Amino acid sequence: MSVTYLEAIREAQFEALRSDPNVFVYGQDIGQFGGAFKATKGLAREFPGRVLDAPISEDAMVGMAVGAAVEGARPIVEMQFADFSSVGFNQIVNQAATLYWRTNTPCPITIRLPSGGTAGSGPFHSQSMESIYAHYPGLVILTPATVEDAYWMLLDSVKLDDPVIFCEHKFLYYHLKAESFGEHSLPIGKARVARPGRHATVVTYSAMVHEALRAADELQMEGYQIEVVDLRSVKPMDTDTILGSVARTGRLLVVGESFPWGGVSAEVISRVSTEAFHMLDAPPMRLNSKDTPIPYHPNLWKAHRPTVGSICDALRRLLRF
Amino acid sequence: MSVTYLEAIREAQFEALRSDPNVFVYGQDIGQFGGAFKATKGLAREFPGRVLDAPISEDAMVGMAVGAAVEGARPIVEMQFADFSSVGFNQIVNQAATLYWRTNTPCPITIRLPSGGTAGSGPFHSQSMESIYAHYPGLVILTPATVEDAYWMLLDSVKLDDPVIFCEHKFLYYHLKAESFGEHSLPIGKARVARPGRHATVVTYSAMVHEALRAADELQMEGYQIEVVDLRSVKPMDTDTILGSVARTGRLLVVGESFPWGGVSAEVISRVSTEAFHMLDAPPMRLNSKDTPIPYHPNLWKAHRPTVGSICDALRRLLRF
Amino acid sequence: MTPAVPITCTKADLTPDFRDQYLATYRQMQSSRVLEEKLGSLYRAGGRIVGGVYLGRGQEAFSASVAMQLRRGQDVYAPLIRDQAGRMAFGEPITDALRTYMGAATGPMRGRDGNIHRGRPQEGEMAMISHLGAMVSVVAGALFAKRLRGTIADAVGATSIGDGATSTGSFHEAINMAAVEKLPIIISVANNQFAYSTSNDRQFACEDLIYRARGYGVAGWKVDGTDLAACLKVARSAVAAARAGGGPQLIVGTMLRLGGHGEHDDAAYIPDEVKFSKVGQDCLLVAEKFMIAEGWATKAEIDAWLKEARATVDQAVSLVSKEPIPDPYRESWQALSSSELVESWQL
Amino acid sequence: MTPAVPITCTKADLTPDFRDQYLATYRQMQSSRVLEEKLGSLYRAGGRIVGGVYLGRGQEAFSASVAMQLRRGQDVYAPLIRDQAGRMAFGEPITDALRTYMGAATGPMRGRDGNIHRGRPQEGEMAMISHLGAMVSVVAGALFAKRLRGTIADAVGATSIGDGATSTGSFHEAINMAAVEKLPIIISVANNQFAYSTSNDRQFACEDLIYRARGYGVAGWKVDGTDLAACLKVARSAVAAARAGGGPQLIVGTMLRLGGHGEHDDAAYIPDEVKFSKVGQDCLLVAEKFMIAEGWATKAEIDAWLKEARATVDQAVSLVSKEPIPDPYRESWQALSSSELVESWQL
Ligand SMILES: Cc1ncc(C[n+]2csc(CCOP(=O)(O)OP(=O)(O)O)c2C)c(N)n1
Ligand SMILES: Cc1ncc(C[n+]2csc(CCOP(=O)(O)OP(=O)(O)O)c2C)c(N)n1
Ligand SMILES: [Mg+2]
Ligand SMILES: [Mg+2]
Repeated sequence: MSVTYLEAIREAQFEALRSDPNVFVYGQDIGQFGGAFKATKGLAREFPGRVLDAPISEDAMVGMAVGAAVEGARPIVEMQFADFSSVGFNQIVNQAATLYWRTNTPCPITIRLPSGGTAGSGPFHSQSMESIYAHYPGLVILTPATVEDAYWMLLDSVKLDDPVIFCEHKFLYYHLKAESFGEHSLPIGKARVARPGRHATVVTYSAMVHEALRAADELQMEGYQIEVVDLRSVKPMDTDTILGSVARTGRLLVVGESFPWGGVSAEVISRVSTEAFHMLDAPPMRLNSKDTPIPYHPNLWKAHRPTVGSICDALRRLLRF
Repeated sequence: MSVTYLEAIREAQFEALRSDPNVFVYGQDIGQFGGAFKATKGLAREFPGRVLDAPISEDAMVGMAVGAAVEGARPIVEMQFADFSSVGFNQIVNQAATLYWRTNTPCPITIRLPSGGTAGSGPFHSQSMESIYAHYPGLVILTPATVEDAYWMLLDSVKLDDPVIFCEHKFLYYHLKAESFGEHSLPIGKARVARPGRHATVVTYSAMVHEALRAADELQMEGYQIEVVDLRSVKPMDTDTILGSVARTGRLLVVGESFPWGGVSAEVISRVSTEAFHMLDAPPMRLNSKDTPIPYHPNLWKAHRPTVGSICDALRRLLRF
Repeated sequence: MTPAVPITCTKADLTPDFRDQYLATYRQMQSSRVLEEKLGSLYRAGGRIVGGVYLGRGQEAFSASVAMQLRRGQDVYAPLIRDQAGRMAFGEPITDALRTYMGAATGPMRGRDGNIHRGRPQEGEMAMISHLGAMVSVVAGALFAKRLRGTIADAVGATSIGDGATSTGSFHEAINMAAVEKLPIIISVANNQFAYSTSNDRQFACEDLIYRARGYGVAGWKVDGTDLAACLKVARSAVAAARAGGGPQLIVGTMLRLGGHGEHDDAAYIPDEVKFSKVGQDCLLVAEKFMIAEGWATKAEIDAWLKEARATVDQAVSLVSKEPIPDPYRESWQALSSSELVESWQL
Repeated sequence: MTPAVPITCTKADLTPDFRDQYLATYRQMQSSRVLEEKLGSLYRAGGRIVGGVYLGRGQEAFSASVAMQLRRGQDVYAPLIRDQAGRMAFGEPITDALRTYMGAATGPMRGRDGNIHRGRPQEGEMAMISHLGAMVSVVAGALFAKRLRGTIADAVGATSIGDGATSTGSFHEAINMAAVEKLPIIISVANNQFAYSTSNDRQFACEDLIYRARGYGVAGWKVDGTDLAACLKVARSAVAAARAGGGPQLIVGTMLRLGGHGEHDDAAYIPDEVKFSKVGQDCLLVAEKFMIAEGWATKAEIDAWLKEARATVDQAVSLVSKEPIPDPYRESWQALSSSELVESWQL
């Protein structure tokens, strides 16, 4: 038996609904239909009145969740695609994110963003928005890369008294499998050394963790041991674990799937450069998507985002330095 | 006689309207009333039917501008405050920013964002959103710091065949004065060495340029010559000028008024660390606002943003290294 | 079809119970006016008020009428920019307003946010964000949660919005969603003819905003917002309908704000014809005339209430004036309630 | 008040001119159906289509009727997800659809965007973004610019939107703005009863979306979207009204999409009662019956047109199949039209 990343997300919601009557799920087509990706399949039947179809109103969906949270509920909002959260952007960054700071009222909402690229999805069904939300104070931004993290981090999100932007990667939904959900190990906010190594560190997150691991496999054949750090949470960011890894390897490549200007990779490099400059034996490097919208055709899409190949190339340059 | 930063913005719009019949200005209360800050004072009378009051509909305002641009117009959209552009966010990053790339159709629109903090304005009338918009491909993000730049860069924006997010700083509106608008010197995309120096470089933009210059004055009395680079345009970012300055000084502090996670300062540090690592004689540093919403009370506000004092402190640490 | 004729009071409406509420509401309106006049003069004097001042003069009857129907501790209220009178009617202490305007560390916003953005969400009073339209869905969500958690009983939620803010997508999405969920929400549209300087004709093209009600499938009530009796009648009916399961209630009231958008604004853009028309009447004067005509109060009584209100406000001002302002060194500078997730290193 | 009874055709409407347009429209509908069936089968066969396929089966009459009134080169059109028939009626070549669906480098989107997101803005056909509701203001803006620049003459703009997308704030802001500006825009709401799996009762609470018209102060037209004659009559009147300066026109048509949201979806959520009700009729079959009954065409003629349409589509498919797909090494990877501002170093 095995479970997928998508099943982890479904099961975590099941468990959250089961264990806390204050939890409800709100999103387009998530009721009887089970959601565009089936992440809520069967939940509406099992929890009548608590898994509800929303109108196509992302702004109101988020505002509604905030109001419900004030009244003691713990809503989970599903955006049909991360890209459409742009319409709920204002309620996320100005309503949800400021509530606690302004009024001392906790805002325990979880917004699920089906994120990232898949072949043939194009500019509006492929975006990674973690860097946008992480810029604002008051939000927790999670980017699970494994089945286990998808499960436990979603459960943790619902329990957290702060707004969580839960960036689940669509590319991992069906492909990524595990034997079980495993144990609840790392708390929110901690990064994980996904693979130990000593010649260079790749800091990455979400689907790119798997590309980086494969790149590390490939570099191993060339005699290099690459350490891969899975951020898990891009805000807060576990600087200690990153610095610990760079201290071991002296070399840093940051890989992200989102747009290249600013964002997670710039933040990681800034932290390392400002805090651990002297640990670096070579200039740090970063690899992101190209600076255009995300292309539709698979040929272009593969060239737009980092891949095993481009990560290997970058690592070779980094190691050669 | 002298002109203010705000007058520069008004005059640039006057000149744009005068010289090109395809230019129009659209925004809340900008007609007869002349705008919340009076940046369009008198223009409605001088250009009948071309300076129009918009309903409180930021999403439609931007969408409207894009459609008009497709038809050959060159709209200027005024957001009443940068903060309210969050409601037009989707049309900016997904409609305007992708139009050219998707369809080969240029999108010459200018969106004016009255940006940045002023005492007593609080969390929703003080934001700096340049880092948010710069993350997306397809937008040009300008952050004028001087009266001259406010004038010439706004004129350049309107002439540019791409969408420009024009971040004008409210703090400079009335305070900042110059003898005249000067000459049109630097093109869009070029940074400016606002003050030459040799012990350390401060890279900054917008209102913080003036804080940095004052900090440089103060450090001068301590025997240090601080170079101040005014980015002018945060996207594209003039990496060459930044690297040139760091090559001279070997030390880098980046100062920005916006939130600390990611954004302009992280982008500058990433570029310098990855491209000019060996030019750095000390770890680079950055200074931004604190990671909370922007406070209302002046006491808190002054502690939230970088100031001459905190820039001087940071520089002293940087120089001591 | 929802009538575009405003609902008015007849003699039959003027029961003793109605009269008692009328008088109580009037006193809230009067207190609100007194407080706002004080805020205005503190602003003009300079030095004590932080930032701008946004007043609800002229909108007291419309604002307070709905809030008078609410039960603090059960109902939800999300006042907007012109709702000082409604806030008072809902039980917001004068000190909350003063502390927020003066940026006192003791106030509900602790100097972090100001003026009209105050509230106590955990006590059912939402603290508005500036982005217009954004609070409607928040109220809907609170009501939804009450229903989900079985704590709704006959609770309602109320919020208001200006003529200008009806143009926001946020307003549209929220009222539509509330209608789908059939939530007991009262949305009061205060059509004061202007959004900042922008008049209705640049804001919408329908003959009357009340026609929006049918488009959303919600009940609509049109009222003269300068007429306290009519406002009270409508508010009582609309709130009762919501409590009884009638779903969202859209009330559209017409009036003028008797002042600028904020105290920095002289409202020169409001033409005299409008100022001196019926829509520009002062609801307090209308109410005073009415009370006297009905024999519900004498001029002397009204004056005595005014004196009392002034004394209360003066006392509160002198209290708050002595209170501490925020100390940046004691600020926690933490935007998350989960302290363990606040990054300890310098962000 | 706008009537909730749909507008229908009477004998008097069936002028020779009307008949000619009816036949021409039918042929566009038929071609659209043929193309979409081909797209569906290419999708199921796998390998040639990139990404998903989103079809307008069942909505051809409603879609094409409006687009038939438009003049390419003058008017503006922003088709949405179910507007294959309208696109054809507006003059979009079959190859634009195929090249976009197959991601060909030769198509208008050059493999950068796909399926229904295609368009040629500079020729008056907007290329939709996915975010529902977002195109309405774009059309309004194009019309505004035409008026500003003096190139409007009697040009109009048309766009469509689903029942689901009426819930977006973007739609609301745009229609309201267009009404304020009194722009000649035709907004067709295709109420196909579902938004993906979500039925009308979870989307809005009004009896009929047509009641929204009055709330915006625009003209409203209700029509049975499966009845080509009625659709044409309404489209002709509404477009004429817009051309004549009547401002925005809101047309609400009812129908069902005869298939899934996309070809990946079996639409099992649509109950049989709905499928086999009047709203679920196939507008092509309704039109065929009508043409034959009116003696406007024979079965044999219709079959001949079908054959012709199939041949055209097959030819286009075999043409496009041989065309190059995009080459990432030849891509310019530049999101700005101002090349001098594209950062040359590796971003
Ligand atoms: C989304 C958004 N855009 C712009 C503003 C700036 N703004 C604040 S109040 C106001 C006018 C509001 O008018 P109205 O809704 O009629 O309320 P009134 O002030 O007349 O009571 C505007 C444009 C805002 N707060 N939010
Ligand atoms: C703002 C936004 N939210 C969500 C979606 C995802 N989505 C795409 S189509 C669709 C359903 C649209 O329904 P409707 O408007 O009725 O059009 P129909 O598909 O029935 O023609 C949804 C929810 C989107 N495209 N945009
Ligand atoms: Mg108003
Ligand atoms: Mg639909």
